[in-house]
Amino acid sequence: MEYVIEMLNIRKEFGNFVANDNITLQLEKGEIHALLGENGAGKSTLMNVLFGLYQPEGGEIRVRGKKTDITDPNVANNLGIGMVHQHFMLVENLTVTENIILGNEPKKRGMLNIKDSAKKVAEISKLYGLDVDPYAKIEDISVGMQQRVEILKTLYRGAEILIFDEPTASLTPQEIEELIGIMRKLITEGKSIILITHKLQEIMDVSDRVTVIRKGKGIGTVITVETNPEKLATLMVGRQVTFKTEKGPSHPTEEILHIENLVVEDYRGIEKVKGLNLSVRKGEIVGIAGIDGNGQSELIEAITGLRKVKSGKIKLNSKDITGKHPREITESGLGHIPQDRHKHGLVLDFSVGYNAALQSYYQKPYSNKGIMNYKIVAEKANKIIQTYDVRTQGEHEPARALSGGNQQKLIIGREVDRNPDLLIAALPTRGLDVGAIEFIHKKLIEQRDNGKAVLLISYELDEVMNISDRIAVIYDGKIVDTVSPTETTEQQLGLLMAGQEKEEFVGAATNDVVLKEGDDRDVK
Amino acid sequence: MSNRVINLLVPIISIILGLLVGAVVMLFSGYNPINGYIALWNGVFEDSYAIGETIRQISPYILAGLAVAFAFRTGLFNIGVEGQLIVGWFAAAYVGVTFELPAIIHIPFALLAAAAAGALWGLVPGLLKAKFGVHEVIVTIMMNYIALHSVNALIKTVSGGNYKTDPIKETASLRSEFLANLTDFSTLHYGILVALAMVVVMWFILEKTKTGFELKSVGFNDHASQYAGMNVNKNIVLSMVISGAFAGLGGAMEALGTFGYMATLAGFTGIGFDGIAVALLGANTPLGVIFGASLFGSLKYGAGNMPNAAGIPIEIVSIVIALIIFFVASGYIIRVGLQRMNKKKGAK
Amino acid sequence: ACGADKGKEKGTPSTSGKDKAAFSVAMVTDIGGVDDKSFNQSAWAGVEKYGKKNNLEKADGGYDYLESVGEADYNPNLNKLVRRDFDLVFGIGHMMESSVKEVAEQKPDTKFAIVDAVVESPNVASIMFKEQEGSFLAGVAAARMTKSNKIGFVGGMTLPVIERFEAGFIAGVAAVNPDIKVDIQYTEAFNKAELGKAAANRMYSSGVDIIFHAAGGTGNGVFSEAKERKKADPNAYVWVIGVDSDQYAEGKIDNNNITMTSMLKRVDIAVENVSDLANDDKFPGGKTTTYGIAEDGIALADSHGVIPDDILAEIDDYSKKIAAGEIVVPEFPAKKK
Amino acid sequence: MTFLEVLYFIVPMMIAYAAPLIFTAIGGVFSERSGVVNIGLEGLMVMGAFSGILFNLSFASTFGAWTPWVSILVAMIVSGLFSILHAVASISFRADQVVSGVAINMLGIAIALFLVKMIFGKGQTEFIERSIPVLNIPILKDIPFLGPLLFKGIYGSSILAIGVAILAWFIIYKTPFGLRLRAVGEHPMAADTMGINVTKIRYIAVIISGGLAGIGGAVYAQTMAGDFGHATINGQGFMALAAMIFGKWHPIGAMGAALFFGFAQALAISSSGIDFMKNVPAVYLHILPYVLTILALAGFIGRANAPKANGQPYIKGNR
Ligand SMILES: Nc1ncnc2c1ncn2[C@@H]1O[C@H](COP(=O)(O)OP(=O)(O)OP(=O)(O)O)[C@@H](O)[C@H]1O
Ligand SMILES: Nc1ncnc2c1ncn2[C@@H]1O[C@H](COP(=O)(O)OP(=O)(O)OP(=O)(O)O)[C@@H](O)[C@H]1O
Ligand SMILES: [Mg+2]
Ligand SMILES: [Mg+2]
Repeated sequence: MEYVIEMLNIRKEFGNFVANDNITLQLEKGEIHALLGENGAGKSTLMNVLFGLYQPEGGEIRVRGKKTDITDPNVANNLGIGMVHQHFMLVENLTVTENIILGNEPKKRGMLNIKDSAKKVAEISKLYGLDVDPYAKIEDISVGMQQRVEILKTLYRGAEILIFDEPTASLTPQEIEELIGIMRKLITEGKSIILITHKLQEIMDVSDRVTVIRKGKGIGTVITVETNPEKLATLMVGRQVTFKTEKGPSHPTEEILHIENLVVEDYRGIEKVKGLNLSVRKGEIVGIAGIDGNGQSELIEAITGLRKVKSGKIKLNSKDITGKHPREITESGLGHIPQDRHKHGLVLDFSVGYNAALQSYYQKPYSNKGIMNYKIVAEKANKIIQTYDVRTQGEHEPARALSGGNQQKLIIGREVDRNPDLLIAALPTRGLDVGAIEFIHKKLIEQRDNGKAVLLISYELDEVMNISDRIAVIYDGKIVDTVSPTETTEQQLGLLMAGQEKEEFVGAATNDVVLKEGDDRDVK
Repeated sequence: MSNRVINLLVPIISIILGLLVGAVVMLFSGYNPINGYIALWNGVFEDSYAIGETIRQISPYILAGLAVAFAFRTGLFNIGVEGQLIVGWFAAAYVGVTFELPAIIHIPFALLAAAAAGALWGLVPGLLKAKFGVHEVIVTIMMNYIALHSVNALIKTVSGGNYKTDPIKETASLRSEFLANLTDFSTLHYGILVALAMVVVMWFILEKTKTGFELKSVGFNDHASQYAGMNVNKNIVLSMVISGAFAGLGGAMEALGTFGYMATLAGFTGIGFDGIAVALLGANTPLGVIFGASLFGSLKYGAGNMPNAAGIPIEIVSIVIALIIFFVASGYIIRVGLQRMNKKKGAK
Repeated sequence: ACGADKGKEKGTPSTSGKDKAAFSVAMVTDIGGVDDKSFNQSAWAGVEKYGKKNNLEKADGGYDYLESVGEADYNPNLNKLVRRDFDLVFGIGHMMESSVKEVAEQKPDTKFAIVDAVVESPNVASIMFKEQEGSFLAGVAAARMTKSNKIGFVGGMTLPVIERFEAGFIAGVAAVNPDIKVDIQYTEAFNKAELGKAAANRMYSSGVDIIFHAAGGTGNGVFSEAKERKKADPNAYVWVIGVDSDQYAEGKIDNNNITMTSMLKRVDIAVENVSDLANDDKFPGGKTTTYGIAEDGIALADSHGVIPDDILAEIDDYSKKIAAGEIVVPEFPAKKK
Repeated sequence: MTFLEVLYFIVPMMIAYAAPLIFTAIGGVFSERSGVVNIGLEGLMVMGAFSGILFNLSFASTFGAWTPWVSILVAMIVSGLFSILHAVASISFRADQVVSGVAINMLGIAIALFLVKMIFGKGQTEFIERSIPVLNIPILKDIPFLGPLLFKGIYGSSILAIGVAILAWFIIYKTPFGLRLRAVGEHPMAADTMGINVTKIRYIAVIISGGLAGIGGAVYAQTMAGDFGHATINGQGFMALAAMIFGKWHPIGAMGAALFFGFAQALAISSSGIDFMKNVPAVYLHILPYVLTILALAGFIGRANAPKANGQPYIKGNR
């Protein structure tokens, strides 16, 4: 078989830390090759080496059989290697077209030829079924569309070898479907793909072979059809991983969160939450299922006091918290795992210890009469580090240096530790490996079993189905239905999320159960 | 070499490099660098008088540096230290001239007035930033000019048309016979103690208080801070106010110590702008500011000796100072060099 | 070590031989620097002249100067010169008033002199100028030369010195023709040419044809504006009256010159004079010596033929009357508000 | 003065005052759009003013009427070269860009004054004889109202300034270089992955800023001051910085802001000729331009966002 890319015995060091230690990856022409490993295993590093962003300390790279030094991304581009980075490499205030042509701009008499470029972008996107608006600004478009722009960037340059670094982490299931379709189409065009993802099912679905790395070392390459998710997980983590999180039945008691006719506008003044009703009780996990952009963010921000409520009422612990200051709401018993952990969850330049105190620093015993007690802060931080298995060099390390998974564990530790009556968890496992996901799910269920409530917002149906005791489906700013995860299929849920009335597709039986289980007030 | 040693070596090497390049400049313009540097050294350390004057020069630099550094730690760039210092100078002088009080009350009162005036001058850009999102750099630049013209007018008003205020009352003065005798009649005054006390205050606020935690948090990530229930706008205003208060006290050094009055200013004092360099030389930490101010103040004061003792134009000294700042700022490249050397040694 | 020691080696013998050798003299400039083409430069010329006259060297024991970079340098600079054993130390400029006062009290054995301010200490000689007298003559010249009967005055900052210029100028104009309007504008800056230019522009545009400036670097803008007008129209009737030193060179444009004359303030003469007095043991300590027309401290510069002889004669007439005390020129502008 | 007279006075004055700021502020736009903070504009202007005057004095007889223009060119080159220091420190050596800028300011004035002393033996230069001429633009100047307002007695350099603003707009928004510049200042790593040489773009941008600030300094010196000394450039660089931010890092915006400053200054100076402002105490007039600016910012300009990567050295592979 012909290898388009061979990375042989690659070694990459950061200071004294070896991120890639003797890793070999061979990419066949026309295959989708998955690269699997825990958070921080060194996948992105390896790909950045291939793309010329990092120079390896050892090993060699062969492109189409020829030994090549990829000294910078330009070289990679010229070799037909394109990369869709884990964190998007898009200039937010430029348009789609501008982002795509950047560095390789068509000119007309020395001027940018935006018109023709946009036309070409439109052509390529049509060719591959990628729906984008060439003139839209990046900051105005959805994450899914941004993802497609990233892909277009590589295709525009005629990339034959595409690297996708966790492309599905922040996509909705629908968008993931689309993306998989696109990848398949690219393969039929004769292109080759390296795909990094933590979602084993995706690997099983689309890849031909899988290379597994663990803690910087290559474990080996397996053929997808000869393996299964359990085996892959074991290879990757080095131990058995449970997939279906074990949980007993829920025992909901009194209502903790009550939302009535809530209306919220987004930053542009467009109504995003349009008369929403929702109720969450102690001792249950309510999952909010919905397609991105149906008002989830605005709903969370309204509950947590970060966004003005236009009308309606929010009650927490039977206390009216509508329009209250975030801190007052937090003190009324709310915990919050924000969806953007870098922007909202952590102060990256603060130490792990400071971050652990970010929500409670102003209270006793962390501070007293305006004076901080950093000894107690450190003690608390160390407790969280231990209890939540945050892998860090210590509470003094800046949060920036933690891997995403560990950053997330830190946030969850901080929030759960405050023992809130209601925990809002927004996309709590985005981008995490299966081990970390397992851990976080356990913690959420523990919370419930301790008689607390959890409101889970997630775009991953798996997660919502696995964890929730009830699923509230959000569509166009309203909860359109509340269903039981045990008695609903993913397909049904998907249709609800797409805005279809349940009568149109569900049999009577399911419907009855839903109504029994759900809180009547929630259902319109 | 441990990281610690490298951290210590970087500024030292920067200074040496700056002096070396300065020496080359002197050589090329036909001056003897050794004479030059001896003159510089003597200008700072020759006798108690020189040391006294050097310390006197350092005091306002410390306060200006603290002002810039404090704002920086909260993510704000206060170019308005100059203006805040000017209004602080005036306020201290006014209180020093106008009131009859025992020293034990008079001095603190005058200092407080200076701090308050500086704080007020910082409040305006702080409020505008918090309320309207107006960039603080531009407002503080404008506030500098407003301070200059307003204070000049005020001096005339309070002095009955004179170009300077009366001398402050003895009871408000930071000068002392003791210090004067100690340093052979230098203008050294107790302001240095005020400056050092403020270093401790800044350290305390940032490292020990709840407010400091919030200020730093807002400086690093205002979104996360808001999520954590902090009042970002309040912290922006507070930061500018505290920064302005430090700057105002810098003005009090001039009013109550160095000059003992305030005269119409024909232009900016420059201390506020130099404070930017001082703060950044000191990596925006309280202790670092002492280092930055000492370096800056010594060079500036010692430089005065070079034309006279070595016949070297004062501009050359400014060139040397600027070069040192360049090298300290470019510490990264020195660090890289040190680490390379280190590695090579380790490999052997 | 030679750089620092040099001063000392020379310094020691000169102090011991103080009674034989001439009086050593030094000065501290204000922030303008020793070569500011005005004030400090003129003072230095006086010191130099005195030194050369007495065969002194530019060194310790002879004559020297120190430049001040900032106002906080005044004290240390004065002190340094005292410590280098100069017999007489000049502080140049009113800004140095407090510093001279303070250092003079600390060092009662050294003689000091201050220009443009009064310090009442037995070991300080105060030197003042009657700028108003020269400005009066400038006013006479302007009033006689104007065709539009509109004259301008651009001041730097509103300081007593500058107000003396203003007061004298207005009095001079009024002495010739009380109906002439003098347009007065202070820019509150000595270093903003753009403001001087704007002020001049406004004045010339409103019909003013002669502007007297007392505004340092801001005055540069007045010259720029006048020259531009002259360049655009060589027949334009625009003039500037310079200040402190002869600003004829500043007014040159093509083959014309827009400097009508300048009001001279002879700091050099005053400095040399006080040094001589000190050398002759007649140091005017504790006294204020005022230099006006009578003392040759104030004069009008050569007009290079711009002002016709008859007017020059009239100016000379006024000059004599002022010197003789027949005309007393006011020091303060009439209160405006 | 009648209202029209006031206008005829204020508008040309406003433009003349603004021109040096326009050049310099647009220089700042280039630098900061690429992600390099440049508070060294003041020092770069100083170098421009100095070299412009020096060249003008030295070569007036060689170049005749062209002297001021050649001087501007020379100033541009000198300041452009000088700005390389800032570029090396803040781009290659990852220096704190603000500190480096402060050092540039100190260095600029120190070198210029040192050289003045060496060359002229005194604190400032002679006066130039060939200053930038004022033009009356044929035909246009005869347009009623607008003619005397805009086309009579205008400096050639002011026209050049407006031209540069438009050209800068064109370069930044309409050319590949401009696109790269904006990308580099916003998200340098993204630009890097697209094969753009971040370092090169930033160097070019900083050098452009140096060149334009040099022009600004030379224009100021050759229209307003007429000589060079320690106080020739005093704060204009900071005003230009303010204009850049006021104009939201946009060349046309920066020009508008500079013109606004000019307007406020002209208004303050001309107030003694305007009836209702005649009796306003002088100090209010002197602070008027600055107060007006603050009011304008608070009232209707509001929030402005700096380029995202502004002030951060680009380190490959850093997240
Ligand atoms: N720029 C860097 N500097 C220092 N160390 C780094 C850097 N980038 C990565 N590392 C180290 O390399 C290791 C591998 O990081 P990498 O980003 O490749 O992980 P990954 O496998 O992509 O993880 P994830 O699944 O979370 O994306 C990390 O554990 C980290 O310690
Ligand atoms: N600038 C840096 N300096 C040192 N280490 C770094 C740096 N950036 C990243 N790392 C290291 O990289 C490792 C992995 O980081 P990375 O961001 O890839 O994690 P992640 O789990 O993929 O996070 P995310 O889910 O946000 O992508 C961390 O262990 C961290 O130590
Ligand atoms: Mg990764
Ligand atoms: Mg990662």
